[in-house]
Amino acid sequence: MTNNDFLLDVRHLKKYFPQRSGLFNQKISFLKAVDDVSFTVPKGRTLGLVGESGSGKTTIGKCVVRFLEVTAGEIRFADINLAELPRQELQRKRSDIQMIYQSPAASLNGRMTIGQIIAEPLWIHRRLRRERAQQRVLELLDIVGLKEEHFYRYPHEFSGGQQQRVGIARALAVNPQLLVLDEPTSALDVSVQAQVLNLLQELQQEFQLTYLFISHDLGVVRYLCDRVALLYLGKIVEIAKVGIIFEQPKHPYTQALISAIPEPDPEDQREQIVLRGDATLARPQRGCPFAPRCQADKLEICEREEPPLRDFGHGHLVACHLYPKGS
Amino acid sequence: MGTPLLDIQDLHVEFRTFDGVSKVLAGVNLRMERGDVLGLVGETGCGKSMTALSIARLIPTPPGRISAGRIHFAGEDILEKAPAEMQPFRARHLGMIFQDPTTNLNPLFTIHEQLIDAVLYQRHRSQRVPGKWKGFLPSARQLRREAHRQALELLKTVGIPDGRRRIFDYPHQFSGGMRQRVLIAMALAGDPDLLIADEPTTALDVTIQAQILLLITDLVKQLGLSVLLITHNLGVVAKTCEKVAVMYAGRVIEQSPVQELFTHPKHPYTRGLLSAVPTKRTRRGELRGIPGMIPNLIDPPSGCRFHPRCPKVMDRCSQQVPPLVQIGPDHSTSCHLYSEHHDE
Amino acid sequence: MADITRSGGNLRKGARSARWENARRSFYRFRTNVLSMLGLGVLLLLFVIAVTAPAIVPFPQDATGKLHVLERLEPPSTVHPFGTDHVGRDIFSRVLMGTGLALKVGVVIILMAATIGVSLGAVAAYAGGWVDELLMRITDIFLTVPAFILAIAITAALGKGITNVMIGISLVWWPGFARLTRSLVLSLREDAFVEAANGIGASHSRILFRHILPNAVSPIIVKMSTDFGFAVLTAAALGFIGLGAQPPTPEWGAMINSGRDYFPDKWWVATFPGLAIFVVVFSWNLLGDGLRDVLDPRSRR
Amino acid sequence: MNLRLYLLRRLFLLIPLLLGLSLLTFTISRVLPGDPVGLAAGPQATQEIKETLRHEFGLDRPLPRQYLSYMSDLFRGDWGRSLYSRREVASDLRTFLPATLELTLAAVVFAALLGTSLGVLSALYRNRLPDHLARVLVLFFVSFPAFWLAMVFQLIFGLALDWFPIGKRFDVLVPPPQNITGLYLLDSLLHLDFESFRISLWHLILPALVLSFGSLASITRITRANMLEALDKDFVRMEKAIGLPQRIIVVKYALRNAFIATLTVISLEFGWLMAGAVLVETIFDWPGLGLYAVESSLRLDFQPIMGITILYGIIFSLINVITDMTYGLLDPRIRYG
Repeated sequence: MTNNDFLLDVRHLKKYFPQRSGLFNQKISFLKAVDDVSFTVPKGRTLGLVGESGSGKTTIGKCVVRFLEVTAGEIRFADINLAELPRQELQRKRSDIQMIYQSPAASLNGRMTIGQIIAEPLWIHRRLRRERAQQRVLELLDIVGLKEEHFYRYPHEFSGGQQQRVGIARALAVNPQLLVLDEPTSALDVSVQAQVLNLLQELQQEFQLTYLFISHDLGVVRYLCDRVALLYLGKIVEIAKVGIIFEQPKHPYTQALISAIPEPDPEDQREQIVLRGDATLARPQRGCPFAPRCQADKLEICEREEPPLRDFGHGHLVACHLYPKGS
Repeated sequence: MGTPLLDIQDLHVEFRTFDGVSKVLAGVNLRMERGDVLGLVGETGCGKSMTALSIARLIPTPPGRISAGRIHFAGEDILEKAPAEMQPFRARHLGMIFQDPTTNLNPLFTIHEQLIDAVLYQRHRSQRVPGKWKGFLPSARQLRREAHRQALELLKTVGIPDGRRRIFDYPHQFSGGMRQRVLIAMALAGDPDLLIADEPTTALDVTIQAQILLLITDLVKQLGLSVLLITHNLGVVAKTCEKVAVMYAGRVIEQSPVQELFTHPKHPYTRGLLSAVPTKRTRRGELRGIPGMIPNLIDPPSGCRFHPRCPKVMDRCSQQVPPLVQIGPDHSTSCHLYSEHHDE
Repeated sequence: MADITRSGGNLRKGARSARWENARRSFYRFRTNVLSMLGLGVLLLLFVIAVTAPAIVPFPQDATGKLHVLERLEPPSTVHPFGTDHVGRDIFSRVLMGTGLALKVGVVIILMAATIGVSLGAVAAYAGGWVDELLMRITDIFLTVPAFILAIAITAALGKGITNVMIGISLVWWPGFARLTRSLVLSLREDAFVEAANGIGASHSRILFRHILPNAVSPIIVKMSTDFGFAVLTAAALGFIGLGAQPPTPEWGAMINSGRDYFPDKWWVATFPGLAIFVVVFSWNLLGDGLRDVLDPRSRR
Repeated sequence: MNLRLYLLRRLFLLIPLLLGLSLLTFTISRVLPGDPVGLAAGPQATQEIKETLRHEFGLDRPLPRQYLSYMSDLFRGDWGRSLYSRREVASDLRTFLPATLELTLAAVVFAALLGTSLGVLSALYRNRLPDHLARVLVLFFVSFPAFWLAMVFQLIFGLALDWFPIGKRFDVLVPPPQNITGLYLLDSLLHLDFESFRISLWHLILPALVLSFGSLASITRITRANMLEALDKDFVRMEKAIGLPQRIIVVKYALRNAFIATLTVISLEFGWLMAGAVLVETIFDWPGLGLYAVESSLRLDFQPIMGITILYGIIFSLINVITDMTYGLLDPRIRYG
């Protein structure tokens, strides 16, 4: 495969947050929120980033859209390294990469009407105004399933699902190729979540959109994603096609996580692996970051060395000492 | 079976807002026997938390008020009680835990301080609890020492084994899962007849959620606890509860054993809800949401409040409120589709 | 590349404005507050008095330098409702003639202080780095000395007079606004909708002026209304010390000071200007309290 | 350990702050127009006399030199002299500071106690009669000019009712308690001299009361708002749900949460009141810094002005440090580092 097959190609991404202390704030240690993460997303496909709090999934999303400056690594988007783009160019490039936010209410400026909110990117990137912008905004409202009469309304008059549709319309306004979706449905009710998920799916098919889908809800990820990357304390522990992750997971963390999904099925008799402790508090100094909570038969090396990501074919990568041989 | 532990009949709760009176609960009927683990399911604004707060009489008044209905708890009518009687009632009979373990513990006090107060005030009448400043009295010291011992025991019960060391820590020194365990310990301190758990795992990670659900299941077995588990997550209900009640827009629309509800849902809303959750059997593009959105409770739809979104709506749905009717052993629903059968 | 598009439609006008609806609610909330309405009413009356004073008072010349030494220190009577002062001037006329000055002083001080403070605070917060550091250290220096002492020193150095009082007080008053604005901008900058504005490619100035500042307006207005009364009191205090308007200008603080020598035997000389200050400040504070209820979500509950 | 480090850093940061402050005051007192020497020498003074004065106080030297020499003197403990009295500023400050401190402290304590109580009361009876009364009451008192209210209080409580003395810190005919701290209340207690304590307390009450009114409104307001916020917190609902009695919830659990914000306001008000003391001292003939500050300013007597502002700056900064330390006592989440 050549690079051009991937719309997004993230290589060795690192994001460290400095923690200062000392008399003049001079001593610096680092919180390694994202530590050497690489992945690719082909055009028109969906990659799910899954993990618990502290896994770094949202940080990755914010790095990809450059809300955060990256510490190291490359974010190649259609052969441009976003990580090094100067602000002026970045702001122009933003028409290609858009983000959908976790809390739809908070992501909309309460002092602007829906019409103004969706028209803003049109003005910024195309200098469209008044009638011409309005025409386009109405198209977009229709695309996301809102009505014309919503044009002059304010965000607080809408339900969460509708607000998220407004967010999607704003993102689509300037024809992006990549959408970074940061927990887009976790603030929504189940019945509304289904509507939004379906909308996202229709939009992807119709407009060949590429999604980076960040979520902690494995059910939703299983439904929507083509490939899934599991993150644990800032590192990818397993990445594979969605079927493999859910049917034949290798990594003990993946296995535990899958078994912990509460299936809406009282007859679901799968054996459940209940992990002890908490990810962020059990961060070890060295060795496999998951070792302190791992319920598999650990090896001596687990506490000593960090396992590398090994390839098991068909793009299935696992970082675990229990699987020493790649293909 | 004798008197049920909890019997809510035709409960109405209203909230005054700028735009008018919001009819948050409009005739809730709910029954729990001793030892039941009942799941109360519904979406935002369906009134499941309001129902829970009504049982404890913790509805903020004003703007809210219980406008009609009865709540019998072990035979006593709670709504008849004077406000002053409610504090000892809550202390003795109820335990509650809420969604966010971070905000439900007071950040400025040690776990010790908060747990000891929970023990003291739940096990003694409040007049008999000496303040901390009376600590020099031998009787008071004895009482506090006893409470300390009980607090440690509670921590062990909820799975914090090194309680002796950690009890003097502050909430922010605990992880989310641990905080929820502490809160459960506080709720259990008075040996309650009923534990009301309002979305106890919603703010937690999946693996931590599994831990807490396991703990609740264990406590049910160990202590014979009755639990009212309020959640929006059908998976959590399937995993934890024996019975389930589904709420929509201020009413219970279906109540049945868990197995029955998931295999033979009757009410169109319950069916819609079940088909809206992606499971391992759901194929791409097959997920069905429920069209429309939850109704405005200031001016709710007439008749059945679900009728504007219902795929099987009939004429009478907008005219009459469907009664809650028995359609099988322990299975009841309020829908005109089934009340017809009943009438014949 | 073709637009993401399906079909289009034309907007039917006539959607009601939600902003107007909000304003209506706020006004309703304000109107139900009886005391605030009272404050507003009194203030409106005071503005009318301020404008019409020269035409309605019995002795307008008493405010511009005319003396009647033979009628000095007369107690309140029908001719002189508030009595006369040590040079025989009608205190009633002078108090009413001073209304405009008091209101003007308060308004000018608050407007100047808010203008300086809000601009510096917004720049500091949004620019960050050394600009922020520098501006905030300067603010700190001003905040380290009690404002009143500094105001006395600055006004004294600039020279006596009402203009210098206004300058002096404004120069010590802005740091409060700078601090407030900075903290507002800093917290708004972290809000998701500001991040979203950055995400659609908005420029710095667009983010600041279109997204951040409009959302910071309410607390700033609340502070302006809260501070107004204090500004009037501070100006009066400088007048009392003798730094303010020079005779014969009817400045209430200075009038109280001149009455001090005859207090308490000839109590009216100092009492009525003091009550006048109280009426202005109290009615404004009542109004400000109501405004805060409407604008500040924290005190709204 | 951590705390000591933090304290060190805070004290270290005071240095640039005070340098900036001295520069600011220097600018105000020398660069701005005004003719201090002309004022000091009097209208009849000859050019020659003025020149002598100028030379004596170093005013004929370039401004940067003047500033540097002032600062180097300051570091050696020499705060300069008054242009008028020729007295040393340092000794004047030592004489006047305790009186002002005592007055301000008393006013702050009173305002804090009353303001916090009224705020809690307001919050508990939100939008009911006690709330409205409390709010109007504090707005009422804060709306009076302090100097005017001082005069009226003298008239009512001093002259008409004869409850309190109307001026000075102590009875004229009795010697004040022996000087230890300069705070009469404290000194008399240290000497176990309860008669002196009573006398000085009696003298203190009226001026402290008048002074405290200025801060009542903001303390009440912030306590009310934060108490409402605290009472609305999830943990309060939890505490209700487990059956804790209302008084324990309010007084023990909610109040500490609300008080953190109140503390910020109290420390700010301390500065405001120290400045407000200027006026109250004038009326009550209270021998504090206030009178000294006003007179020096009016005469453009720059050495005392510099001394006073720097002293105020130091006091105020120390209060800030103390406040921050107190946060740490109240809120375990605050880590100094």
